[in-house]
Amino acid sequence: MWKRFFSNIGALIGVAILVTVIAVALLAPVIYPQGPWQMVQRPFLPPFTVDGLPLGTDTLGRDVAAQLAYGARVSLLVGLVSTIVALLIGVPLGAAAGFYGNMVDEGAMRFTEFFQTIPNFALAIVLVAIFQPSLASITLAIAIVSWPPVARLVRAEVMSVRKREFVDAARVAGLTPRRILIAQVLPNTVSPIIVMASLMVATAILLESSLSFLGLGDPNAMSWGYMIGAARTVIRSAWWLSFIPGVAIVVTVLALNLIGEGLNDALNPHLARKARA
Amino acid sequence: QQEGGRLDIVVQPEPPGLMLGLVQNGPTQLVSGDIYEGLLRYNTDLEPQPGLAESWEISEDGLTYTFKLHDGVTWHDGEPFTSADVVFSADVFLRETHARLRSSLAYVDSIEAPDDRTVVFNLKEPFGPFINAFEVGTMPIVPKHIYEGTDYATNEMNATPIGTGPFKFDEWVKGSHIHLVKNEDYYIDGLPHLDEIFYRVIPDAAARAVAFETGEVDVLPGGSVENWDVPRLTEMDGVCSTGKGWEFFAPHAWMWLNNREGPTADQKFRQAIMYALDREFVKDVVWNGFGTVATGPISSKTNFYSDDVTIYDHNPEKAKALLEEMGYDGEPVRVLPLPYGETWQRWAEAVRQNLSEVGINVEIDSTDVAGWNEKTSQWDYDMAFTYLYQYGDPALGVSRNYVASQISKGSPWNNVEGYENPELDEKWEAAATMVKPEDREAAYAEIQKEIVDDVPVAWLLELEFPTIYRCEVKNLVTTAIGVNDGPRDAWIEE
Amino acid sequence: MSDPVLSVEDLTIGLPEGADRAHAVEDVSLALAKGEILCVVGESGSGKSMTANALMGLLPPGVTVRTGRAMFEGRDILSLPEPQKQAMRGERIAMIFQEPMTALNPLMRIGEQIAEVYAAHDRYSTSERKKRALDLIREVGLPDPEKIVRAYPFQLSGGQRQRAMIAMALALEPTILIADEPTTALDVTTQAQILRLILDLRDRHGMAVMFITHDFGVVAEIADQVIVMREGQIVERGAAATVLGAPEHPYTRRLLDAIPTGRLPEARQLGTVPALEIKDLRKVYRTGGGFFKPVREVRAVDDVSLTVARGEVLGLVGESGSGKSTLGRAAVRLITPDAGQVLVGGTDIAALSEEELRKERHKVQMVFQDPYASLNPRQRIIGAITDGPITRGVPRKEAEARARELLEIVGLGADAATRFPHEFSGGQRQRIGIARALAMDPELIVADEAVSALDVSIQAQVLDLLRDLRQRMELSILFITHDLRVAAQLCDRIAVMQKGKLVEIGTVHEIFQSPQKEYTRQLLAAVPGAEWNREGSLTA
Amino acid sequence: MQVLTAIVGRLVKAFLTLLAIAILNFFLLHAAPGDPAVVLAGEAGAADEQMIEQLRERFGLDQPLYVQLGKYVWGILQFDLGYSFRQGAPVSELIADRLPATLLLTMTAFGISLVCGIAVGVAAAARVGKPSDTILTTLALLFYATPLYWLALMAVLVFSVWLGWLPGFGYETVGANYTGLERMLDILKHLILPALTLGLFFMSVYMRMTRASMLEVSQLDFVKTAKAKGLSGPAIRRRHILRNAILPVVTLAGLQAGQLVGGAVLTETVFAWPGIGRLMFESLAARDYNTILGVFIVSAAMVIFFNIVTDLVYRIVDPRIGATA
Ligand SMILES: Nc1ncnc2c1ncn2[C@@H]1O[C@H](COP(=O)(O)OP(=O)(O)OP(=O)(O)O)[C@@H](O)[C@H]1O
Ligand SMILES: Nc1ncnc2c1ncn2[C@@H]1O[C@H](COP(=O)(O)OP(=O)(O)OP(=O)(O)O)[C@@H](O)[C@H]1O
Ligand SMILES: [Mg+2]
Ligand SMILES: [Mg+2]
Repeated sequence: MWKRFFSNIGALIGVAILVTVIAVALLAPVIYPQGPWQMVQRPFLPPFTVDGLPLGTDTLGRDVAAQLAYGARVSLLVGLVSTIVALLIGVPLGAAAGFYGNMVDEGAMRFTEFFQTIPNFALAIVLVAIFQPSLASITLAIAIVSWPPVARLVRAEVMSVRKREFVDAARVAGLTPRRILIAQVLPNTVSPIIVMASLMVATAILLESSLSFLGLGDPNAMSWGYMIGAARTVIRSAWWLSFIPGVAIVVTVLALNLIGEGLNDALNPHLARKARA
Repeated sequence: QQEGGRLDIVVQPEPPGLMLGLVQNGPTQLVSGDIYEGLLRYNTDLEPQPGLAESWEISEDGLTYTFKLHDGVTWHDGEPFTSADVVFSADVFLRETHARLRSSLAYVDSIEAPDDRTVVFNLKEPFGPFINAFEVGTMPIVPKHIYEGTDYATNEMNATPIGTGPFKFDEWVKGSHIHLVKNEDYYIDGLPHLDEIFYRVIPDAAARAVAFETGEVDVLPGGSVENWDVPRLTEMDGVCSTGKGWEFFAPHAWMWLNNREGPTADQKFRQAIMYALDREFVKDVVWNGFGTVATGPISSKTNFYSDDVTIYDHNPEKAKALLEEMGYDGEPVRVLPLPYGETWQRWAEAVRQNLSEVGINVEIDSTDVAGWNEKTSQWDYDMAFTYLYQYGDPALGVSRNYVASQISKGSPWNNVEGYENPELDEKWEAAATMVKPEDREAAYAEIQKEIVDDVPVAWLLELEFPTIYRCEVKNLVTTAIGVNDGPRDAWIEE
Repeated sequence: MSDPVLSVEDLTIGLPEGADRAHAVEDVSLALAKGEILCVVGESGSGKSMTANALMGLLPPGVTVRTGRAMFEGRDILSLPEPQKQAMRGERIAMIFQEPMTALNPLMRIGEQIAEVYAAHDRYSTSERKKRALDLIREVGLPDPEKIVRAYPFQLSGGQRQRAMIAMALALEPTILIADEPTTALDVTTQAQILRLILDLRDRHGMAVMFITHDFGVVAEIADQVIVMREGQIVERGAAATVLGAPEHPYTRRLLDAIPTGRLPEARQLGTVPALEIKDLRKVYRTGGGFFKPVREVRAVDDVSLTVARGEVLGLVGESGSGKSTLGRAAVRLITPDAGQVLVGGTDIAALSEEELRKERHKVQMVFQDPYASLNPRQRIIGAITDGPITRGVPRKEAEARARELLEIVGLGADAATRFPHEFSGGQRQRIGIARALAMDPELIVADEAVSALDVSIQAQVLDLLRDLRQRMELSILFITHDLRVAAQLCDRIAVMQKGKLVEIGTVHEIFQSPQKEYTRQLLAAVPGAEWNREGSLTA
Repeated sequence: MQVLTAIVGRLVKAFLTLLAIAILNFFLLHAAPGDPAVVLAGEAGAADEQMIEQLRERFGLDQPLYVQLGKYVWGILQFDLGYSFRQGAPVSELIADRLPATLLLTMTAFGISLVCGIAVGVAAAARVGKPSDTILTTLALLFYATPLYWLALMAVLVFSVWLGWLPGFGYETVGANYTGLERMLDILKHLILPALTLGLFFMSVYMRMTRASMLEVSQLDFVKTAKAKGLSGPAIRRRHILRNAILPVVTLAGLQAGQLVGGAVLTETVFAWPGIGRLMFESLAARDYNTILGVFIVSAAMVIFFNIVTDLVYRIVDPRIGATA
């Protein structure tokens, strides 16, 4: 599986980009100990004009490169944590629905459908506005709007795995349903979940930046969306201020998508079966 | 002077309603200032000019104000306008709906209409600033024949406002624009010059700038684009700008400092803040050079301003010393920015940076408009940005923020910081009721000198919102409320 | 022999890198004469399908013809440019596939799909095409042609779909018909009908047929010529009678030996202690009932009573959908019956609660049909075998020791314990499944089509193992199969089911030699290549 | 008869869902800090307690929460979305004013993205592995990864500021008083940029889905049957693969309609498009409860409508559904 993953050029590029972004995020406090908010120079310096400020300065004369590095922390953190939270909601719900069926399924699916009926970005806006923007509330809001597809996917996977004969075998062996679900069924659904999770991180990063753009970001956390939102008003005079973080988002999301597709190819049972036959 | 033409003006945000007697927020005043009129208008030196009243007289004792109304004025629906409308508006309608006017009306004993064209206000005691209370946003005259005896808030006519002004309401396409057309029967011959006005709703500041650049709109009233865009736009060919037209409001920005609890309850801490802040930097960078660093509670554009006060320059050392002196233990303070766009956000970030440089731990509290209102009015903040209008006179727009009688939970426009100084309270009260301007001048100078040392709030800037417009548009800003009632006299040069 | 219409010479088909071998087929040569049926037999993966696909020009991506020619109507069809191959397909050479369920486009009416063959080759007007499609449907013996033309595939049974496929293949009266396991997915009765249809059509149209199968019964039924393939090579060829009667190559012999023949084993003495008693069992499935569908009821098991004695192997046979699996699953309580009792050693497990049931579970175990699906791909073998005993309270050490011992018994060796399922072949996996069942010390094993998915040679090994275990452990087995020959090999008694009802039950000899019911007789007659009575196997 | 019960059942379910959404959001909104009366009073530039009390009374905010909820739900049951005190108009009127714009925008974007997405997806699948496929999929990935609002900003910058080809904001030329065809063309001109930016993201989603689905379907057995019949590649793609591959795409597209409606908030903001997304966002800051709830209900209804439509399409295209086997 890993062999196939790493023979995929797209996936390799994705991993390389992501590793770079993660490294920058982790090293941000080392490279820029003064933080992203420090005003260091004249405002509106274009990139590559002043030594030591490769990406120039923003509207208040803060180092854009430092902002970008710290922004990576927030974007990745929000993306990751919200995905984990979404999985924590979606996986158990979908698994229970798919495994126990009947009333449980009915209830869980109605609940999921309900959340899918509310336009998700609008719901995220309301949630963040209500809980007041902070990293925690943004992450939670993103998680709340992004779990339904997880639940649906897990449900479908569990339903198909549940029909496989080894599940019957486990029942005949006298295992309790809960143990069958956890030890036998769920491990067989991880591949599609992993693929979906990698794409969800990407979507979450986009969502965070969109919220931030609308002014619903955490004012104490530097994020890429914040940078674009802040630079939007000067897009005419300093377009690069929104362009640079925009590219950062595009590249990171692209990397995550490439990885997701690579994983999909590597884990896809369809292709795997073909190779086995 | 040329007749005709159309003017496109940005209005932001979209007004909640156009019935000026019910809603007095900025966008409503901008649009409805053309539909409704007050008894008086004010020039940029805040001197009263004829409005619906063609002349007026104040008795020697300052207790009787007599207005002679214009002849031949009609409402937009054709009904004649009379003194009864004025009495109804001031005494009945606005008393119920207009909080700001209500505090001025408290000085009024009675309002009479001896004849169709005369209105007399009788005051209980002299009230110096009363002559400033007849501006259209403060006392809009509303039609008695439409509102008398109805539920004002739900009257159907609110959707199609009827005034006496130079322009008539035509159409409101929600989310897009409001269309006003020339009032052909306007009582001043030759006015207005323009045929129609479109107030354009464009929610995004950058889009507003683009709209101006591409010629979609002709006028950007103060504050409609972010400050960073102002120099770029004004440098374009054929574009003019003016800082005038805000004298009546004289927007004054400061941070509420919670005088009740936390480090901000300590006068030394508050003074330290004043020294820590680099207000010149903010003016130059965040506000792009617009505005003036405030020296105290009264704007230099307002009557009775005095600069004979302690000047707080940017002096981090002094700030640190003061903090040392008070024994500041690093307790974090929260800053609540004003949720009015990027400029204010940047300002809060600059403040956080300034304060952290002198060792104050700052966290920015984030919130939207409703949250900001809630937090300030419920006193749930340490430091909170705001800016308020001065309405031409300290007694109207300044004292309310510093006197103890104005401490009351639930409103973000009174003495929110919780400053209590009984001695000064008396001086404010006395200054308001003096008849002679020279006396008031002296009284206010004394007040300013004293209060600035106390730093009840952290005064920041006298804001300047330049109005940007195409140079073909003439005579647009001639009054103290600028574009709000400017289109009456404006004309376009081909 | 007349001139061959098709002659393949030294065909070698290369597989992409990473496949299990370099060539799918190597140096294959064969000839096909007009009106002749050539059967290609061999185990799974021996290259049968690849040969056929190469002739059609339908090799999957990555798989290429390396060398060789295939002369047909004076041209080498392997090296034709794609447009000409396309023109040839369907018109000169037609093909039908194994899976009738998926080989038709689910969104297109049957008539359209048949008429499409004409459209593809620009024949006839639209209305003419329709008429001809209708004729074809009639010719392949589909009932109610006017209705079938307008039907969608899902409205047809498997056999009907396969007929529709054949109709398509016949549309342009091709010279050659290639049939890649066209009956494997069908039950015996339907299979017999389809084979008869193909023979019939061959006679009427004089097509040459290349028939791919792994079932020697089918070969015996229809073949003129036979080719036996193994790992991409032809190991034996010749006339059907010769190859079946006197095989030369050891592989062919092995294959033929492994075939469960009609020969019946000697009857054994049976005990009378019942291991499993089923009384008046009933299970009704209700499906549908959505907004747009009425509720559909299927009486899968309808008041069936039977007994399996200690040490007995009871075969349960019947065509697809007759309720065999349902009965078997009810016996292990994977299904809760609607009525009736399932007595195992005297306890009615049908009436137990979930909790109580788990304690009794071990008494009845099951061996599942699909050796791939019945093992958790992410669990080591040892875990699969010990899960049950450990849940029952057997200490882990003990359970693992026993598991190793059982792996030895089923002939895998104790070191298989730590491997994952994908590291085993199908037959080996089925042994693991048996070891897993045995680990629970059951009184009865339900084997639901436990050997159906296996190649004949492997099938024989597993059957041997079961026979051996029956002797050694005094196991009772409920052996479910649709393959009567397999049933004849292993079982003591046979129960025949039809549409949920028990039609007939009796000893193997009674059932096979003097079936009482018409349905049983039909079933027996439909088995390809079966000659129960003529072989006189009673005494064998 | 059965179809009728089915439709009635769906409608009842939809109505219950909407009710639940209204109730949930009612509580969410009321849990939020902020008071519409204070906001409204505040915008007047001054307020006193008397005024705020008056406003609260007028808004019904002085009553206990459950009474407010009861009143609201009672209204909903009578298809009454309540009154916006802030805007001084019935919510249904406010929404009706804005809905056409949103519908126009989202439907156009949906149409463009679905049609183009499927077309490009089919084209890419037909050239799988070739450079043109790589280019198309990379482009789609790029659009997928680009934040919507950023794309919108850049589009305005390039096409309306620098090039001056298209209007950068608004719904129509204000005050031009166009009628008939002229007006339609004018609106169309304004529609291009917002619909494209909103559509591009979803187009890339549908394109990727179509491509994957096409490739999956092309593995299915019946495709081999079609080849064996002698059909040409394009004919197989058109008649067999596409028809089967498009179903899951349409279903997913229907499910994703919610995102489309949500995405409109950003597009409407950047392009000053007078739709309900902006109405919601602006009302949110003012805690104009009834308006926000109304927008939520209406947009959820749109999502349900989208779902029902795709469901119907599915039923029409796929004979297996709805038939009794
Ligand atoms: N698409 C493919 N890619 C790579 N190798 C393949 C592919 N299809 C089949 N093979 C390999 O080609 C060889 C021959 O396969 P083929 O399908 O011809 O076998 P078969 O005799 O038809 O078996 P079965 O009875 O299972 O259908 C096998 O080794 C198989 O693994
Ligand atoms: N879960 C289910 N839901 C609805 N109907 C079912 C279900 N399982 C089986 N059936 C139906 O019950 C009948 C009996 O099915 P069963 O699986 O017992 O047959 P079988 O004899 O084992 O057939 P096969 O040889 O094909 O395995 C069939 O008509 C089948 O369609
Ligand atoms: Mg094959
Ligand atoms: Mg079965």
